[in-house]
Amino acid sequence: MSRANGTPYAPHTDDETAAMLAAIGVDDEEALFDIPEAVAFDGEFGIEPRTEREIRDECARIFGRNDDLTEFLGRGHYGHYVPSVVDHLADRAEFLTSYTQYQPEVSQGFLQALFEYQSMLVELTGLDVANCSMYDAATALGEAATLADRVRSTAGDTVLVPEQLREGKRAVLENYCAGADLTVETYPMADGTADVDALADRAGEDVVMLYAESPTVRGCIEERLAAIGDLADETDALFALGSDVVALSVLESPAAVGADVVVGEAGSLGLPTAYGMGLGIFACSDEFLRQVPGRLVGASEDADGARAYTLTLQTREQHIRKERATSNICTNQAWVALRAAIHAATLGPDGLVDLANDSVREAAALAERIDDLSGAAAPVHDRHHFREFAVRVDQPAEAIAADLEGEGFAVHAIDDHLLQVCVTDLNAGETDGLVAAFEEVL
Amino acid sequence: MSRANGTPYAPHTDDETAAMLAAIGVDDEEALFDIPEAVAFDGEFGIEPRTEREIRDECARIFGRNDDLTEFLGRGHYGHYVPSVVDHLADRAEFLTSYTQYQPEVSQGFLQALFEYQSMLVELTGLDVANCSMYDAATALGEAATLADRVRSTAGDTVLVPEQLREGKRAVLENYCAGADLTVETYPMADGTADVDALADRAGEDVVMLYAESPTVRGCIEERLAAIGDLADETDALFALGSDVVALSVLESPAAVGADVVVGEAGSLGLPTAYGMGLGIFACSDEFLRQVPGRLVGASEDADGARAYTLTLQTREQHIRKERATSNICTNQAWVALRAAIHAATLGPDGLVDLANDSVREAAALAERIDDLSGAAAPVHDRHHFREFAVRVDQPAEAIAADLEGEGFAVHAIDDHLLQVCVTDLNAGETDGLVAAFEEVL
Amino acid sequence: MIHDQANYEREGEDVREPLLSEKGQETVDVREDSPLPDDLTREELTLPNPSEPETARHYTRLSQMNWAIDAGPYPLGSCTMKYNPKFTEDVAADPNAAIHPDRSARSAQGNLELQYRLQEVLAEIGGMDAVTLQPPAGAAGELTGILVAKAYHEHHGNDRSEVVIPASAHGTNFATAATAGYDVVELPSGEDGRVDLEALEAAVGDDTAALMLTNPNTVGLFERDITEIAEVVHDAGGLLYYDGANLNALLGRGRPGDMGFDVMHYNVHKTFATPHGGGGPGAGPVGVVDELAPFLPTPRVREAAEGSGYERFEPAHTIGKVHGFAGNWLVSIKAYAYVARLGDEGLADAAAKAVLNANYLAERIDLDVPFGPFHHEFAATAGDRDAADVAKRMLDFGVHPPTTKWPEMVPEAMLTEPTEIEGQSSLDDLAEAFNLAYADTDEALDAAPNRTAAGRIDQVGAARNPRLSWQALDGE
Amino acid sequence: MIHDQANYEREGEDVREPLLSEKGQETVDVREDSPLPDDLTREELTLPNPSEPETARHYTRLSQMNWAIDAGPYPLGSCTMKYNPKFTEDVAADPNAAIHPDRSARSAQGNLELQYRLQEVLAEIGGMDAVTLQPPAGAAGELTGILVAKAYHEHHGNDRSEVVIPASAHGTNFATAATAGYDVVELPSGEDGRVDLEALEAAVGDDTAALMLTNPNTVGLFERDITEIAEVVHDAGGLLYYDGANLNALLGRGRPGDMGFDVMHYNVHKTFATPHGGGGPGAGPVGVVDELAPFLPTPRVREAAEGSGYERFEPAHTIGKVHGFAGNWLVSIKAYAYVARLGDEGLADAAAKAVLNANYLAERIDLDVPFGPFHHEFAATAGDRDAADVAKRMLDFGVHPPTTKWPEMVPEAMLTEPTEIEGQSSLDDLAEAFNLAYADTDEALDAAPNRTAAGRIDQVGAARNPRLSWQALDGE
Ligand SMILES: Cc1ncc(COP(=O)(O)O)c(C=O)c1O
Ligand SMILES: Cc1ncc(COP(=O)(O)O)c(C=O)c1O
Repeated sequence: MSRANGTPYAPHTDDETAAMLAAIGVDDEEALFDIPEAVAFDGEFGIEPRTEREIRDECARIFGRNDDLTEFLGRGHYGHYVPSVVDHLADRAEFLTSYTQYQPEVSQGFLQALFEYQSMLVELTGLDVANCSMYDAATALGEAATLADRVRSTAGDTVLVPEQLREGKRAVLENYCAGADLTVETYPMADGTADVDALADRAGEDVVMLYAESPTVRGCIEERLAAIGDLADETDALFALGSDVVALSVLESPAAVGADVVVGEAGSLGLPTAYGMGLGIFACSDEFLRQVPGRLVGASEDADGARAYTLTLQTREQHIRKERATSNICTNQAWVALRAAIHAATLGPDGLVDLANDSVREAAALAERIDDLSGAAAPVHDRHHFREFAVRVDQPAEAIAADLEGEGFAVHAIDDHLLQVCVTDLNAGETDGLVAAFEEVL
Repeated sequence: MSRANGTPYAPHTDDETAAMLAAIGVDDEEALFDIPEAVAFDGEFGIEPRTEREIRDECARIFGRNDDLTEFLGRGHYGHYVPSVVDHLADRAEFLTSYTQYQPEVSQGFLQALFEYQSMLVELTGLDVANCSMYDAATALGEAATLADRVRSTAGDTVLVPEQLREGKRAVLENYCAGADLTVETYPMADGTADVDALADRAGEDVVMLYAESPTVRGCIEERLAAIGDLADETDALFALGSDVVALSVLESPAAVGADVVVGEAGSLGLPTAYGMGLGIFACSDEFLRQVPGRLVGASEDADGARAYTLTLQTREQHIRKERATSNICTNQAWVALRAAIHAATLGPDGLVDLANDSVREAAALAERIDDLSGAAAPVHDRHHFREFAVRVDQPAEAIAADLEGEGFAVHAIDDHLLQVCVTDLNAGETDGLVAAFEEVL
Repeated sequence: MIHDQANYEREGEDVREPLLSEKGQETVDVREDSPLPDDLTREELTLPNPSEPETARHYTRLSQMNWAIDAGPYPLGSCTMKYNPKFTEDVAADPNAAIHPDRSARSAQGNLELQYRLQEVLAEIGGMDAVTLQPPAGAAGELTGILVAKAYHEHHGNDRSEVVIPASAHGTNFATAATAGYDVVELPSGEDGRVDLEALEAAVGDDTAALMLTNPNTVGLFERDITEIAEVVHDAGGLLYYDGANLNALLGRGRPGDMGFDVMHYNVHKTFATPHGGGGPGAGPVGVVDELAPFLPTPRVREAAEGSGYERFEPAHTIGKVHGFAGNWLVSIKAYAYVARLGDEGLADAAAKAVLNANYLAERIDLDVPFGPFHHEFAATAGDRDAADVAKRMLDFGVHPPTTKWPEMVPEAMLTEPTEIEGQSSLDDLAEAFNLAYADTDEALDAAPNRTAAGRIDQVGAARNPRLSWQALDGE
Repeated sequence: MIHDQANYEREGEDVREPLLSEKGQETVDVREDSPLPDDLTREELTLPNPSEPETARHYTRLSQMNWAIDAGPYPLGSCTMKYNPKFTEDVAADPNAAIHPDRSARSAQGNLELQYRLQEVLAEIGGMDAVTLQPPAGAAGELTGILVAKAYHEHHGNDRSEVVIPASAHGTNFATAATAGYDVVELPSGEDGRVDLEALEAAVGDDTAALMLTNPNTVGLFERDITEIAEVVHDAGGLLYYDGANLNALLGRGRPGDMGFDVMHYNVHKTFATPHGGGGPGAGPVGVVDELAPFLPTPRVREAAEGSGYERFEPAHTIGKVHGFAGNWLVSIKAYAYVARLGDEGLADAAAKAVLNANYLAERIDLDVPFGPFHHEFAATAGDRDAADVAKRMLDFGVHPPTTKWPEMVPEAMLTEPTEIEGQSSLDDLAEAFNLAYADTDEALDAAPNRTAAGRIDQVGAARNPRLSWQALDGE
């Protein structure tokens, strides 16, 4: 009972292969392929198979080529300490190696976990409905725009976003808007948050969606969200609010400031720093229930009358509604949502609020220390900050950032003389080093 | 619903604690302790609680103080590459966080896994019975001696072991023998294996157990096991053979050479290099079934007539037979046995035999290269070697070993001018470096 | 085989494992300790606060109430549920790979190198010239590809408004075309289950931006006329998009690039065995021919000047971005590790065994399979039985049923894709489950499943009275 | 609660998940490729050769057919089944700790430091002066401790032949004393379930090497006369051995050293929450007072001359070794991490909650508890029911039953130790399971369990006709 060379992940012994071919009535596997010769491939990819151990070594070598820097980076992607229990539970094969829950009777576990995730987001946003994930904050924003396009019967086609917005997020939004014939325009910022007066001038019938963020990309907590919401309301534009799952635990409830939709990032819970991999939040009010993109888990009953969970309202989705679906999304970030939910459960509301409060306190404290250095001023904006803040430097920002890298620290250079610095529980213990490095290079 | 400071692993909220105390009818937990004041402790241990993350950092720092050496160490503890799947499966909480299978109906999974482990050992040893683990090779040897004491009615009380035996193994054996009033004596070795002629002279009625190893502690494959077995037979001594789970896959079957008991190490499968942590093999012939130490899993039927597994022959064990038990062992190495079984399954007989053959080939090849160097001769013994071999050096062995350590390599210094070098799949890729280092320091 | 799924039930209360919220919540006064002024904060936050042992037990129990590929066969057609090699998890967990996406290229050479290497092997496997790893799933890859096609047409002054899609295509194809702003032209299936060339010629024209096709198609049939199809589309000035969901059947035997496809996505959570995770994360890298490379999302990764490693660059006419950062990075790592493990031989063998398995299983079941010769999957028909009911009954026999009622061209379809990872005995288990369920009484089918954690679930009720959070259950 | 355990069954064949051997074995011709001469090798080797997907599925299914602390309550009396914090696994998996035991001390400073630190905290917690980490389990710790006592006596020219052990003690105490070559003197329990001082005085004498005691004892009662007990034994020249299995009740409230114990083992897989692993690996470090320190196993670890780290040393009159190397190292690491996580407060709280839980649960059940006041565990009596049957029935209610029929001083004992990790609601679940089972009909008890993977198993038959390997099943 031996196996020919081939994929190590097929169990067929040579005898079994022979028996199976005989049962089908062909001589070899080739006979089962119906590929015309003209398009058949008989070349080689040139990929040498390697052993598991070789690949582990190879990848360890490759990743070892990343410099060992202490990162003070944020701007939409945040690392917090992920408790070990998150890995251990989420890695259970029944979660990790399952598919979408098309047969709910045999998938109650994952469905309940996603239902719980949705519920946590409902609490954090104050809105009625949260889906069980989008890819990331950027695509969630794009989906919000297409939802606005469907639900708002304003004459216009403008999606109004802050002038300061992460470049990548804006670029993704543009791609979702293009297909819906929407145009992305910006409103001015004043000191890191929306210039609400200028926004009031700009708002109008052409606006189908007004988007604001808190914290903003500069880490500033928006102070006049309710006023922004009112502006949206006045012209019947959808008010979409962008935020972050940790920030939401302490900031004004989106529902309270009139948000129709909340998008943003929830991967700051559950995921390690992952090169930008994320977990998109999408929550909205009941009103838009039939227009929500993505998957929804609902409660129902089984044949015995016991509570059971199932994917629901699937007629919104591409596999049923096809080109009239609310989104093309199919595979989403379910397992990441599971991780975020476990992380949130592990923290509890206490731990989550502590984490958020520390994000405010640590940023303020670090800004103050940097401000004390000559050649730097921080925070640049006279606002409350969450995790991160801008720093004005006398010398060119790029040069300072490069010098800091030489000292072992990574920060953002966001403009000619502007840096941005992000502090979380992961690097809070390294601020002395960063301040010293700043002193060195300024 | 909050929790007072205390263990993070108790779920009690303050309210629950209060409700539970009320149900019992006491005011506080103190009231439940019945410890006379004279012996009560009201001091402090002085152990600061730390967070999970702090402890991970602390231990990483501590372990970082181990030098980063490439180890060519063996002599009873061997590291092989453990496939990732072993960790992932053995770490499943249902295995890792379960207790001994006192309720077999709800423990079929672990019982079957142990039954399979026993079966693999039966195949590898050729003997009828294998238990589901001892602590390690040394304690297994000790248990073999006490079994010999129980089953052999020879007049004598001598346990005869090779003169060259790992010191730790001998020391453990002495401790088991002392209680049974057995005396450990040695027989001479000739060129790394038993001096069978001298042994023939020494053997006699006083010998209750004759112990031989293959491979020996010097890595030599014993060539006259059957002759040694015959010597044991002649005086009705128990013939105990020590070996290693990987070596057993290719070496003469212990049953074929007349072994009554096989002890040794199985942790060379399933465990990483673990500072000597092991998995003791204990196998024997049917004859001694009621005298086996440790746990045994047997097949039986359940109420529906389906095959089921259960711990069996428990009347041998301490919890039933108390001071007349076959051993005092209770908690053993079940989870390590599970790991070894998964590893063996992953390798299959092909992979296991390949690993063993490589252990012979790599050792021979490395010895040859070291032999080519001036100032060193290897292998010292004119024998076939398994994984490891002795090297004679002109200079003091301790000094050479220390110098090699300076070059980043660890080897054993086993005598004034003798080193020992062990090569497995883990370090086989580093032999160039070792040879170069030898050249440097010789 | 018979499988009883684990279940933890509270009888009187008619619930299984209670919700985390039912196990206890805590309300925190947010303002009490807040460094922020009251008008910026919420008053309170109410969430579950289980201790770690409770959390562990909760999710362990939930997991036991969930089917998975590691529990048994999961032959969902079009989904390619392969075994996910464990070591790829360890590779992806390397802390050195866990860096921020805004790292300078100089300080992120390791990640750039892995991205580059994966781009290269994917290009090779698909017969494409350039690859982006940014799209975070198959559908996102489709959108990327169609946006690239659109940008290409626009760049050449071509305003095309239609995307042609076979009726049997996956829903994401239609939805993607719409999301990109195209009108969808649905192509009826030919009688043999393949694209009908005449219908295609009729459908394609000046307005055709692209034809989206998967090959083998969704019933596993190779589009034999692919060369002619490509000609028709190309002649009309359109582009050919390859939906990579079925690439597993082609590995080492055919490359979309060689068949005339201009742009494709790879579905790495299918073909390259990265775990589906209960619905993601996946990854949908997109490959294109040279002419389309300048339109790919930014940034891409290339080798820098000799000896200086790797660098990011912006393609000349980039469509911008389709993900906020670099896509689902952890998934990319796992895909790389998988491809490296198999190599040329292993990849070709995966396709061979996948096709062998599908054909063997089809041979073993009593249901009809209307179309052929199929490759890695087949659509059996449940005939006058309800495919969904047959599927529910199959759950009692220790297997997951196939995809049901899709594609529509097969009545009561049971679209089955065992993949290469099932051996003969588990295929026999699957066949037995098919046959027992198919032959069972109407009553048995109605009452199924019986051995799963939950009995048959009222899905109509769930949609009619949506309760989507524990807040919505309150007071029930 | 009701719990259906997962089950994978092949009906006709009357087996659950087949054995690996039944899934397929391979026979390898060992000599074909061997670098060794034929007379040194076996001819062939026959073992299962599953592919990785099959292996993963096999063990995943087996695991699902196994109860565990992460699935639910596991209140085995005397076993201290705590939650095993997950992070300790990660700490133990540090590759830097994975070194060979024969490393020079200079190159193994990290491991030596952790060993030293763990020795120190254990000494502090037990009120002992010196600790060895070498014993690989509790029973091995007992043997170490008794051998140390023996060596001590011999060193002082005292040849003593007896070890005194209360009847209620754990079987390992008796077996250990015998293994060490002592005669066992069994001490009947006093009427209050504790040591009877008069009986002790009668039992102890010139031949007494040691008294082995656990405190609280095996029904959870604190030996209030411990000072007097120590006096009696010490006056006779004997030593006092503390069996650490029940230390969880004392943490921060009493230390064996302060009570007059001379030597003790710590059962870290109980008290310090390292996973039991289905029956090990555990660890049984031994602590002693100063006079006994020279007899501890070799090597021990101490701080070296100032600033030069840690070193190994051989105690002056060492008993030698009780494990081939340094014991179960990975377990030591986890224990260290656990103790560090809890600290003083957490350890004391663990004891408090463990005792609270036992008392609360006892209050909630309908069974009598003859002795008290108990601490972390209690022995209820099933009265005229068979404790083993009641236990089997409890399995149907989503909990693991307690230890049954031990200790013998309580008729039909159900020795119950919930530990601190159960909350009120799971204690209520446990109580309900107790009460439902206890009140159930004889028929129901006989027929139980019904919801586990296997029904009631014939244990007598297993022992009468031992089949201990798949080889033994062949031809059945
Ligand atoms: C044929 C086909 N195309 C596209 C997709 C969409 O891929 P994804 O789920 O990764 O977005 C699927 C997924 O099931 C598919 O089967
Ligand atoms: C009271 C008591 N003493 C000793 C032991 C033996 O400990 P171990 O199983 O770790 O060898 C136990 C284990 O159950 C016990 O409960």
